[in-house]
Amino acid sequence: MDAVLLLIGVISFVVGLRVFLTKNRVQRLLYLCCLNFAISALIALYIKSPMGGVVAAAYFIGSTLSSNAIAHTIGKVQRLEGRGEW
Amino acid sequence: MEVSWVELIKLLISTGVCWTNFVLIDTYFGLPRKPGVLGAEVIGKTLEKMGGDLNGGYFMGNIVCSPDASAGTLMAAIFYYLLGFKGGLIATLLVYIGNRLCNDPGYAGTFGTFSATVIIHLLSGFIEPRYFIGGMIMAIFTIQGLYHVGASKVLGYIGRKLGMI
Amino acid sequence: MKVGESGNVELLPLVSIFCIVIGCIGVILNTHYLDKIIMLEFLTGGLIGLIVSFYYLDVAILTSIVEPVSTVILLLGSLKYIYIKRSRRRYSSKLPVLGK
Amino acid sequence: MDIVISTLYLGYILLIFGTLGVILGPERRDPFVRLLNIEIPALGVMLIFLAYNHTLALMTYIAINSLIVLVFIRTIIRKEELEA
Repeated sequence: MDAVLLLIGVISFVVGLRVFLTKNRVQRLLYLCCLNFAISALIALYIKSPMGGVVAAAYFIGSTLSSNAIAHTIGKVQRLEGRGEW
Repeated sequence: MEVSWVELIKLLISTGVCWTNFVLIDTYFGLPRKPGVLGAEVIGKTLEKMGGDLNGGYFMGNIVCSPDASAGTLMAAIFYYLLGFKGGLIATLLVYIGNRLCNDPGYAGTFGTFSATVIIHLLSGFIEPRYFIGGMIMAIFTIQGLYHVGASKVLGYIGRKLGMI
Repeated sequence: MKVGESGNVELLPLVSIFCIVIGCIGVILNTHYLDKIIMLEFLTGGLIGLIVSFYYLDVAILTSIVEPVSTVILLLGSLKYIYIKRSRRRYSSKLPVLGK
Repeated sequence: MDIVISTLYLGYILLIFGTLGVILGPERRDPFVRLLNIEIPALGVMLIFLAYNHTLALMTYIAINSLIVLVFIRTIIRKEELEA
């Protein structure tokens, strides 16, 4: 285990704990984005062949798509609850 | 499991290169100016309410909601590590398709991937491509994972300094 | 988790197992719908990492393509459910006033 | 510990704790919360399939499990509309 793997492992553990402990929903989404970057890099470093790159790209595009949908729904729900309080 | 000083210096240099690359390209193509989708606007408003900067919040929301130059730099590093120089061109095509899926024009991601491929190819004499993967993770950690309010202030300051807001 | 020949510890299964355990506790303990869906996303990331560490690459590609479809369906359903529940509660809170 | 053994025990733990969470978890009267909780035992079954090397069963179960959500959500919304 060299410096790169050690760095990515420490970062993913720290970010995973912060996803669990944060209360704000938007900040939780930002930490989740950082964790997706780390897992995609770990997949590419674990499988040292071109197929691993394809898997990493597919995982990254899929997770970005779903976090886009989550952020859009957070906006819709905030608008709905704001209108409800009026 | 010992870590030598040479590896740390290479990691720090690659972190600086990746950070400069994607922040400058994203700022130049106008990410902090306006939110592209509804989710980026929500993230910007929330960070402004917490005491941060509005335009920096738009920048961070655009990174989360669509694959921009940050994702392009990571994909370029991964495909250069696996396939060599022509892997970077394949990564450019993949990022363009991903941008089209997320309802975005996609010039920032494509140009960022191509410039990252060229920079890694120029620097590959004395820094191996696997250090750029770690450097990119470290760069995205300083923006999205460490302290959001301070990061949005720094990004807004850079955007105003370049005159792109 | 696997200890190799030179004493190295593989990192991807360790991170994936950590994600799965934390995500399981988080899905059960949160009560808002969006928090639960964010934690479910976290859990699925751990599942894909564990599938990749078994070298089943085709299953991993299929999972990462199919999983956003499920998330989008859940999000649309939760949005409509929140809207229906809110409108029905407002209507039924007016109803006893009319009844008196 | 080997990765196969740890995956198998993790699947069993997820199956048991997920079922207890569906039965006894917080706010279990809401049908949507219960639908989201029931994803965890399904994922435990996926891990057990993974540990026994059943590739085709794993692939079919993942595809069907993400399509069955559509039917359940349609049912819950229709029930809520009919009761109102």
